[in-house]
Amino acid sequence: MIDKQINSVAQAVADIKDGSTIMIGGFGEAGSPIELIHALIDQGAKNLTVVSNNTGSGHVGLAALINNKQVSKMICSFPKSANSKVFPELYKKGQIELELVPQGTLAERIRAGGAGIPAFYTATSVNTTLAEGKEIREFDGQIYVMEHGIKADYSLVKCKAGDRYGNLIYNKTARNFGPIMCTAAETSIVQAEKLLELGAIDPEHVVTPGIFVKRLIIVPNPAAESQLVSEDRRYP
Amino acid sequence: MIDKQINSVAQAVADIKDGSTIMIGGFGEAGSPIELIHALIDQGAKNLTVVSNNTGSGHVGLAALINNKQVSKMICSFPKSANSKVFPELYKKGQIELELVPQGTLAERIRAGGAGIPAFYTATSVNTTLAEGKEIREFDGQIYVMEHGIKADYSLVKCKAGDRYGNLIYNKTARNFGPIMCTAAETSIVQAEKLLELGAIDPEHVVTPGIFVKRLIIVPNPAAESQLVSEDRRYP
Amino acid sequence: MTSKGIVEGWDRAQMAQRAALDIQDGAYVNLGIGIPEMVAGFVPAGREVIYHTENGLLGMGPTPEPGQENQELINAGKKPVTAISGACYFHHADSFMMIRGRHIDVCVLGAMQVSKDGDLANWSTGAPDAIPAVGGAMDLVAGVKTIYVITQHITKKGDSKIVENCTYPLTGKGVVNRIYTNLAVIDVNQDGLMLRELAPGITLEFVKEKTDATLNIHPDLR
Amino acid sequence: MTSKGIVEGWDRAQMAQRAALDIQDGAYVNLGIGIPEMVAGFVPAGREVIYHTENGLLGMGPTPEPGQENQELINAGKKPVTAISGACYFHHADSFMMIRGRHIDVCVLGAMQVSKDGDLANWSTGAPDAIPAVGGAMDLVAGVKTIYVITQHITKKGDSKIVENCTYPLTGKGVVNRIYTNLAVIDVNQDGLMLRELAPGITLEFVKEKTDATLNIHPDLR
Repeated sequence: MIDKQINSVAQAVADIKDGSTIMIGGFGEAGSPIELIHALIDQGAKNLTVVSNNTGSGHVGLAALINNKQVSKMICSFPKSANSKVFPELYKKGQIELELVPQGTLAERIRAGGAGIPAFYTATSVNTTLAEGKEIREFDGQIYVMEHGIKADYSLVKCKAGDRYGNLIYNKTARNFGPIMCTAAETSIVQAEKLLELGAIDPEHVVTPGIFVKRLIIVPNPAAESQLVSEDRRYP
Repeated sequence: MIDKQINSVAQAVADIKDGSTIMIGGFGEAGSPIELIHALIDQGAKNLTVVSNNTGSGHVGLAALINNKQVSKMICSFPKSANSKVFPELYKKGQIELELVPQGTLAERIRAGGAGIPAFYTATSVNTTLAEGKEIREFDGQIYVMEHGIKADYSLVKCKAGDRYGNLIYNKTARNFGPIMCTAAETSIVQAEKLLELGAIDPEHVVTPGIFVKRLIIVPNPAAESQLVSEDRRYP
Repeated sequence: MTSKGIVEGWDRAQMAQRAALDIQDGAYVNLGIGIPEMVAGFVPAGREVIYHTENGLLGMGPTPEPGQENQELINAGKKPVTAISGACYFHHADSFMMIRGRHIDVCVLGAMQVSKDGDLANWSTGAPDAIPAVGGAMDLVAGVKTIYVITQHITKKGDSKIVENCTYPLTGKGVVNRIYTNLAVIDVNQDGLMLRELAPGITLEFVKEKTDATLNIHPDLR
Repeated sequence: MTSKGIVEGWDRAQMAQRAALDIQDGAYVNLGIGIPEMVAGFVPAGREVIYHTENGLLGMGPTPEPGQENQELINAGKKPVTAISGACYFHHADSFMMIRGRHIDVCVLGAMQVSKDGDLANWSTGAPDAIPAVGGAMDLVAGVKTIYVITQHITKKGDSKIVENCTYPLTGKGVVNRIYTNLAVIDVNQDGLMLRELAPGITLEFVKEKTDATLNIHPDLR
């Protein structure tokens, strides 16, 4: 029998090892799997490479993970946001590495990782400092840069609801990186607000097919990052 | 005001020129836009390069287009099927060119065309005759072949329903190549069985966003290719 | 020497049944056209297996009842199928992400030839007048984690389909993990072919005679 | 010489309004953060425009009423928005297919510098202690068919933002099609910069003085 449900967020992240590459969903707080990230803080794995569009806000969620010195490298497109304090501070001190990737290239590299594409060419970043050191190549008279697919050991993703096969649906623009990150990780770990019966999601409406999901944990009322930040909450 | 509806299949394909590259959706008869193909036969454009997974059945639809000598080259993965007679005959006579592409590579090349990716690497077809003459390259100790994105001048696609913005939904496995072909053509022409009011498709359930659709024609009761073939019908 | 037309060892259903024993609970499986399709019917009770068909369905169910066929719900062989509860539909690029991205656990395919190194030929005779047609075969062997082949051990003409080197054009090089024939179960590993099981009434000598490749014999040969 | 703090020519809203005149009926448009966001409010009546936000929404509507905000329905600037009837959601890879694949008609962006060749610098000062952050800017300028820039003509320090060559790190080379400043509308074409319009009360001489790049003057300069 297939049942991807895990009983606790602690159990869901228990086997993450030091040095792992971890993709973390979300665009700002929308889609950020805050309970899974906090479980990873409790778990304590260190020297992580984190792939995520941003670096978190305040002192909760991804920012707290970074603040806890568990992340040695960030791969992201926009490491500073309105309430982003932790990453900038560590970065200026040279205590965390940054690989800056244009947002669409980041998305495509993740999708390529999940699709078995080791590399592809894009016009994005050609003639900029972000293309330095990368292979440049002409196709049909236009210049492109070669970019590599990214895979991860784990991905932490948040969605609206899922079933025991791991089929997922998302909520509005909180979908963002979740579907592609599920495809690119050896072990994708998803927190959903609700468990649905098998068949409750119309087969035409499934966004992430269950094949891309390894573990599903139900977190019925996830915390809102902006709420925690406005209350100046800290984790742990 | 945005209204992508066209009043007749004839009008929908009227501007297709000789020598165009045309993607035609469908996997066998599922998703095959038979009324649009017949309109293209009436229209008469010649010397076409057609990108489609198969080559049609009997003497209707894509097979009829080929039989009418409008196609000089097929790019496809599986040019022979149970009732496929026209293409094999012309191919053996050397009257039509074939570029044989593995099915997944074909899908990814079309998706790349639509995504602004000029080329990518895949392990599919490495060490086979289909990789001959193509660039071979190693990434992380594994061998890959470089494949190019494909773009088309037009795509002809069938779906279940659409709205005036061109947002589309499909039916079951008839979805197949439709969504990616809409993205890869300069002008995508879609036949839908039903027109829906704007907003009738839940924004979470749209399969092809309207941005990828140029023309929408409502064909309420499309012919079933297998039915026509079993009746030995011919077009024109 | 086998007389033509006489079935030796396992019949088609039995070959499928034997292969089905190796499909694990929870596996995502893609079944090729022909005997491989029959595997689904023989997976032991208590195992839940999800079938993928590359034309855009995960959670393919059995053939529909007569009269219930839907020409827009078909498998990769273009035959009507059903969808189970918990199924999902997707487009071709997403479908082959599952294949190319190594998300499918097992693919069961037919073969024209399999070599001692696990090379597979199953798409073309290479005959100059043949219409070449590859479909998804090359994507499947390149991307799926485990490749099983089900095939008659010898052709209708009496030639071995298990060979030192394939003479037909390859589908993929070094891709096959296990071969189920009417005579035997053979693993492909680093050292070549390893005979694991014999069909009832089939002798080791007979299999060796019918195989145009060196066979290592597993110590626990059954 | 301009006194600091005195608004010259068009104000922010007027710059957005001027740019909005060039957004055609039926266009798919992506608006950057800041003044570009204001363009949506000024598109002339009778034109139906679809707004794309790269975090996964086509058919972005206006800011919600207070109390109606949803933190899972936001724009690329992470501010709450709404979705119009006929909108759709999609993931990031699909969203950037629209951008990279040249499906978006117009993108309106802010700028730190624009060169005579249409090079754009708008993501980094290149200062050694700055946190570099690029977001989707490089994808947008590389993929969108037409790039409009809205920017103050000069910096708060009094430096021209329209330059012969950008000194800040580039977002893209030769990507800008038209520039709307508080002083003028300037096209970028094969021969460099072409002055098309002057803001009310602004003289040609004044614009030339405030521009650190050669300006060609359109015969129909308004």
